[in-house]
This record gives sequence, C-alpha cells and structure tokens, in this order.
Amino acid sequence: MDVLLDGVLALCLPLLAWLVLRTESLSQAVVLFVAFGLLSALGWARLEAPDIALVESAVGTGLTGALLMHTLSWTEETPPDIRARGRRRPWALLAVAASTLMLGWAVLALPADSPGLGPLVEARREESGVKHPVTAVLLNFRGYDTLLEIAVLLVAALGARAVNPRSERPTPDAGDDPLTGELFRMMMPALLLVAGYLVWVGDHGPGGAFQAGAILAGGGVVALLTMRMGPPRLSSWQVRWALLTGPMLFIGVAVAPLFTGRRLLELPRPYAGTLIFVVELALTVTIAMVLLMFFPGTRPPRAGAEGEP
Amino acid sequence: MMGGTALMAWSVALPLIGAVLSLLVGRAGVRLVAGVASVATLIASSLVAWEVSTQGVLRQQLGGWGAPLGIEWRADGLAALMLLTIAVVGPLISVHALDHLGDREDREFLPLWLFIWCALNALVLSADAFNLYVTLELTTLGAVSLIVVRRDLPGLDAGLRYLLFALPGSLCYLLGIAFLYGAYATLDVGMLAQRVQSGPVTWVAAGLVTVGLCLKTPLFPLHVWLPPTYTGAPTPVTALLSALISKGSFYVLLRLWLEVFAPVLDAEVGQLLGLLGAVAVLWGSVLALSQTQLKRVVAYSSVAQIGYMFLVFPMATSGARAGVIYLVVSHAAAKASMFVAVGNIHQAVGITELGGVQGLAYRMPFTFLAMALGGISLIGIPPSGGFIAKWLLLNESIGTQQWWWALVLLGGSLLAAAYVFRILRGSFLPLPPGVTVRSIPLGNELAPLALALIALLLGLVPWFPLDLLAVGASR
Amino acid sequence: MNPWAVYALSGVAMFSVGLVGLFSHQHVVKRILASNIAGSGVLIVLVALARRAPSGVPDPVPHALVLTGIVVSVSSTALGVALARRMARLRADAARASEPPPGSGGEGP
Amino acid sequence: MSPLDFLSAAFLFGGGAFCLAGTVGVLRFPDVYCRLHALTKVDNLGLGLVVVGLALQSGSWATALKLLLVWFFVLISSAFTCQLIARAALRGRGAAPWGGRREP
Repeated sequence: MDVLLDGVLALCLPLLAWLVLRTESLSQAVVLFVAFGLLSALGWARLEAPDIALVESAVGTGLTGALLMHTLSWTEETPPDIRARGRRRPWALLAVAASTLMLGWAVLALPADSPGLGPLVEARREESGVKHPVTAVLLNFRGYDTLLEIAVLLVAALGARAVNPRSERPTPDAGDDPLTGELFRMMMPALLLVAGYLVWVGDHGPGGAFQAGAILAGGGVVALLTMRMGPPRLSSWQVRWALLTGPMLFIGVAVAPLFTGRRLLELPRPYAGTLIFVVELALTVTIAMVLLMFFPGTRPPRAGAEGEP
Repeated sequence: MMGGTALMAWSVALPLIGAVLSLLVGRAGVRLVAGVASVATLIASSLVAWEVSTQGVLRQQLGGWGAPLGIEWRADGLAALMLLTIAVVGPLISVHALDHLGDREDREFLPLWLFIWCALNALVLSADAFNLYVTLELTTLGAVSLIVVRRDLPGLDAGLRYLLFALPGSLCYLLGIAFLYGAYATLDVGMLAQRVQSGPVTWVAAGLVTVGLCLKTPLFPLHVWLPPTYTGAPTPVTALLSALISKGSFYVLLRLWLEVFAPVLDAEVGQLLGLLGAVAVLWGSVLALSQTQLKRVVAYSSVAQIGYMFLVFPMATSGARAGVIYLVVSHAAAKASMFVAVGNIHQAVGITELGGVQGLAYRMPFTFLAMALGGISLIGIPPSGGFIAKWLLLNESIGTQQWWWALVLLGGSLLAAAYVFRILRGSFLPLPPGVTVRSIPLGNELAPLALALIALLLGLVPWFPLDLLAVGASR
Repeated sequence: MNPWAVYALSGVAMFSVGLVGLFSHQHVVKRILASNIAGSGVLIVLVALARRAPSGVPDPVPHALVLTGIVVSVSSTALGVALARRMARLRADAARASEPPPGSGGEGP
Repeated sequence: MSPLDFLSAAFLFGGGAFCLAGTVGVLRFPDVYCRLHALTKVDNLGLGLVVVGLALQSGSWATALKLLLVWFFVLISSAFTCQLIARAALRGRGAAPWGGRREP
C-alpha cells in the first residue's frame, strides 16, 4: 500500500514542478509553487524527516511563497515575453535528457543499504549533550556549518535590506477593520507558545531554532501585512541587538574554548546541552528578524497601473 | 593558547567577529571596528603561514569530533599561501573602496567585505565537502550584496545576473557532494581520497562538481555572466570579484580534482578541461582586444587568465600545481591593481572609453605605473610573478610531453601584451585640450601601486612562496 | 520495498526540470522559482539517501545538511526577489520619468 | 476490524467526501466569493472529520489533543486568510460579486 502513495507522490513532484514553470501567468506559477512546496513537505514526512518537513512548510513554502506573491504586486503581472515555454532548442533538450538519465543511472548505482554516518552519530549522541540526533549533528558535531549559515542569513538580510531603503516604509492607513485586529490578537499568543515549545522540544524531538524562528517570522509577516508593524530597520538599535545577540552568543561559545587550549566550537561535555539551548533561543530571535527583514513595507500605488508597458 | 591550530581558528573567527560588531556599532564606529578586525586577521593569517612553513601541515578537528562525524581543517602550503594573498590583497582593495564608494555605502561595504573575508578563509582551510558548499554560498551572497551596494540599475542587473548563474553552480556542486556522500558515507576530503573508486557514481559526481564550479569560476563556455557583471558592478567590487572571490571556487575545484578525482578518472577528462582553458585564453584575449570600454577589456582579460589556470588539470604534477597557484596569486595582485587603477581613472576623468585614457600618464603617474606593472605580470614578462608561474607551467608542459599547452601559454602571452599595450598606448600621448582631470587623493593612487608591487615582488622573491607551496604537496 | 530510490529519482527529475527552467526563461521571478525547484530536487535526493539505513532509523547527517541547504536557498531566493523588486521599481520610475518609450525593455536580465 | 476502526473509517471517508466536494466547488463556482465559501467552509469540515477519524485511531489522548489543536489552528488561519482575500478582491481589484443570473 505504501508503495502506491510513495510512487504517486514521487511522480507528482516533478510533474508539478514542470507545471509551475509552464504556466504563463506569474501569480498562478507562484500559487502552484506553494502547492509544490507543500507536496515536497509531504515527501519529507514520508521520508521520516519531520524537522525538514516543518522547516520546508514554514520557510520554504510559507515565507518564500508569501515573499514571491508580495513581489509580484511590484513587478509587472504578465511577463513581457509570453513564451512561457521558453526558448525551444532541440539539442539542449536532448543533452538535458541524456544527463538526467545519467543522474538516474548514478542514483541506481548507489549502494542500496549503506547506513551512512547514522550508527556513528548514534554511538556518540550522549556526548553531544542533546538527545535528538539531528540537533546533535546540527549544533554540536557540525556546529561550524550552522555558524557559517547564520553568517549567510545575516549577509542576505544585509543585502536585501540595503536594496529596500527608507522610501518604502508603509504608511498604515486608518481603514483596517477590527476583524483582522481581533484574529491577530488571538493568534499571536498561540504563535509565541508554539515557537517557544519548538525551541524547547528541539532538545529531544524534531524542532529547533529554524522551525521556531520561521513560525515567529510568520506571525511577524501577518503583523506586517495588516500594517500593525513596520518592517524592521537596521538603523534602530533594538532591531540590531535582536538581530545580532544570537550570532554574538554563538561566536562567543565557539571561540571560548580557544582560550583554554581546546579547539574551536568544542563545547564542554557537562553543560553542552544548556549551552546549545541558550544559543538556539537567541538564534530563534535572529532567524525571525532576518526572515522579517526580507519583507519590504507594503507596496506603493501599483507601479505599472497607468497602462504603461 | 596561541598554537598553530588556534591561529587557524582566529583567522576565521576574527573577520566574523569584526563583521558582526561593525554591524552592531552602526554608522559611528564601522571604520574603526573594521580596521582593527582587518589588522588582527592579517596578523593571524601571516602567523598561520609562518607556522605552516616551519611546522608543516596543520590539522584541527572542529568541536573535538573525528573526521567522518565532525568537520576538519587542513592547512597545507597551498592554503597558507592563499590565506596570505587574501589577507594582503583584500584590505588594499577595501582601502581604495572606502574613498571610491559614497559614505553611506561604506557602512554596507565593510561588514560585507569582512563576511566575505571570513568565508574565504574558512573555504581555504576547510577539508569538508559540505562545509565548502556553505562557504561558497556565503561568498556568493556576500558578492551579490556587494555588487548592488550602489543601488543603481546596472549594479542591480549585474548582481541579479551573477546570482542567477551562481545558484545553479552551487546546486550542481551540492548534488555532486550528495552522490559522493551516498556512495562513500563521508564528507571529509581526505577520507574521500582514500575511499573513492572508479564507477558510475564517481564519474557523475566528478562531472557535477566540475560543471558547478566551472559555472562559478567561470570557465569558458559558462563564462557569459562575467563581462556584464564585472562592468555593471562598482569597480572596487569588481576588483574583489576578479582577484579573490572567483579564485575561491577554482581553489575548491583544484583541491577536489587533484586530491580526490584525478587518480580515479582517466586522463582524457583532464585534457578536456585543458582544452576548454586553452579556448578560454584565446577567446578572452581576442575579445579583450576588440573592446572599447576600459573595464570590459580588463574583464575579458580575466576570462583569459582563468583559462590559463585550467591548464593544470591535463598535467597534474606538483610542478604544475605550484605553477598554477603562483599564477592564481600573482593574477590576484595584478588584476586587482588594474581594476583599482581603472577605478581611479573613472573617478578622475569620468570617462570609461579606452580613448579617454589619452594623456593621463603625466597627471596620474602612480595609477599608470601600477597599470603597467600589473600588465607586465599578466603578460608574464620576466621580473613579475606571472613570469614565474608561466615558466613553471612551460616546464611542466615540456616535461610531460604535452607541448601544445606551451603554445597556448606563449600565444596567450602575446595577445595579453597586445591588449595591455593598447590600454597604455593612449596614456603617453599629449593631453587633449578641454579634458579636466580631477585630482584624486594620494592614498587612492598608492593602493594600485602597492598591489602591482606585490605582483612584482612575487617575481623577484619567489623562493619563500615556492617553499611554502611545497609543504604538504601530495605528489 | 524501501522507497528511497523512488524519491531519489524524482529528486533528480526535479533538479533537471529546475535547471531547464532556469536557463530557458527570461522573467526573473520564473528563474527564481526554477532555482528553488532545482534546490528542492537536490535536497530530496539527500534525504532519500538518509532513508536507506536498513535499521529503519534514518541517518541524521543528511537531515542536518538539508536544513542548512533550505536556509541557504531561502536566503538566496529572498536576496534575488529583493533585487528583482528594486529593479522593477527603478524601471517603472525610469519609464514614468522619461515619456514612456513604446515597448520599453523586457523584464529579465 | 473493531467497531472503533469502523467508526474512524466512516469519519475518514466522510472527511474525504467533503474535501472532494470543496475542491469541486472551488473549480465550479463562478466568482471569488463563492469559491472562498467552498474553500473555507467545506474543506475545514472535511479536515475536522479526518482529524476526528485519526484521533480515534491514535490510541493516546495526547496525540488526539494535538490533532484537534491542528484543526483549531487551521480554522483560525483559514478564517483569517479568507477575510483578507475577500477584502483584497473587493477593494483591491473591485471584483463584483456574481449577480445570480444563470448563463443561458
């Protein structure tokens, strides 16, 4: 029975992907892309990767979809070149088909049951200070990757922020109705609770800073869209401190062992767990702030509305 | 506390701390914090180079975990020399950038440059395949954010074009790594080198990694994004792109190819890469000759110089490796000095056409001296680093009976001489009337000269870098 | 039957669809969508590899790699979108400033 | 198949049927507002039935409670989005509600 579900899902994903790129209308393409993201989140769940299903649906689909839809209201609606099918070059398609077959052949040539590094992680999980293996790998065994990845987030936030200067602050018009206010007020406490739970559960179950940060950012985006909050600006010190406490704490924890002759990122065994939890808590705020910074203010009066091409 | 391995950690942590703190202090202390962090990182990098030259290859297991589980650093001579290059060439370019960009832009330029510096140092030291992916992505996003720092239309177009070509490159590389992990259950480059055997998975993984990194370096057929991006970006950012950032992906390809893939794949694939490099040399040089914009000439010469670097793959001997690394280092210094000089010319005269250079040699002597010395190193005329590099490559191509690469080297040098002379020819003619030359600060003129002198120094004092390169050379 | 091979093949197919889409479309948002799809394809291959363990407990290392991969791809997508948005505004302002030339330049790079 | 399984299977089938009805509604209805009705009301009820069916099978009260929590959050967010979409359609694009005439 499972084979049918997996087979259908594995078949639908590339087809939906092809459909996303085939549709001519952009908003339809973005909506299909969100559907594709949710379907791939289902795929992660089927592959027993709950952490990734959480992050994919919250960040990869939710926020990216919202960001793309938000951008569409700025860029022209219909793409100037209507050839949605793109340039048709037969030899290019032949080359791509051949290389896809080669990739497929390589996949089938992979050893079918090598457990990878699973048993090794299992053996040394107790030393990492956390019980959930993915968090152990993410923040202790390969914590250096996560440190650089936080730098990637900061750079992207800086780049996106620098490109949307002051002129796009939203002017909260008075006319928003009470319903969204009420719903928003009801939803926010639940959201904070879920985010807090996710960070805490990251210690022994699927969860962690990325998932919690994504959910906080989701709440923030709703606040942004209903004009309750302007986009975070790098010039206000609160935003800077909220953004940078996480990275500074993480760098501090990474560099401290160097002073006592140990190696970079070597967390002391007894309180590695608490250190990881504190760093994850601070990183949650950082990730939420970065994901919020990707959103500009509400868009100005429609750019191409007056019939200009 | 200050052992060799700890210094490696500091050479990566210091620019990261500098970047985060300069973001935190905001407008007031950005230059101070960035300056202190730069000096500290320069010291750390040079100490690491010194430790490597005296004690040999340094290793560090991050977080105290062993190779397959954790991430390992490995600093051999090649890594140490690259650390030094980044630590010397980078700050010189950023000093020039501070005056070239407006005051508001330097608040974004400095933190981004420190992030890129941290990423390059991390990339050079890392011996873990996935960690190389993360450092490549950090460098790419930092470069894109730098390209658009001026927020003008050409800059945005250049940044978007670079991003949309670099992304598929990283994805191809990541899929190649996924296959390697799938087959050999390790991400550590050293362990991969021991475990890898010839087979469909290895061929496909090698192909993906090579295509991905050739897209980012970029090598000839995949280089279409380079000229528009280099001309659209602000000049100091182009200097950083051509001198350091494009070297990052080449360094990863070199390390993976020479240590992991070369013994397993047959020689024909190396010949193919060499052939593409040769075509890149000819294509880049011919196009550089036909350009009218000053910046495009230097951009196409980058395409040609990258072509030279790919000549190492057909003759995978330690001599060729030393030669190509020497070319990378001297090209970094020479190309940076030329782009910075072009920035000075643009600032002084405001014209970007080749003709606009007429008669400027007398008014901007240091800039044109730097342009000339940089050109000498690009061509490979004796006293410069470029000459040593091409000499080593010539030796290897004769030594391994592959004489055709020698032809490519000589032909390319001839063409390089042509387009460098074409730039300098106009500058010695008398100044045309009516051209007002704004005087640019002395600091701005000395930056390209310092870079050009480094390229020259590499030619005059080659034994220290060459001995450093010999440390940890595999064959 | 362990379904990892099916997902890995579908991941490879998505990677190819994404790359074809990236290089054959002009509009910026379409190309960003294509690069996201190619990214998801690579990540599904990685997680499918993790699922091969016979003991049933999936290998956590690729899961951590994919978490990092998703965050990196979201960051690059957000940066690309911000650039596209800014270019659209600048082009609209330029088009509005000069009297709109007939059929002003296309959107893509 | 114990009676509990029968009951949960019935709930699951009911939920599936409602979801199908909701999707057909979204495809068939003439304008935005009718489609929003189909989407938010019918699909949520379908989801409710599915959640109850799963809760019966889940065996532990904690999972059952979590499933109900999922349903509760979907109810809130779908009400929220439906309101936003309707407002955007009415004010933004000025989509007039369907006049009720049956096409010839």
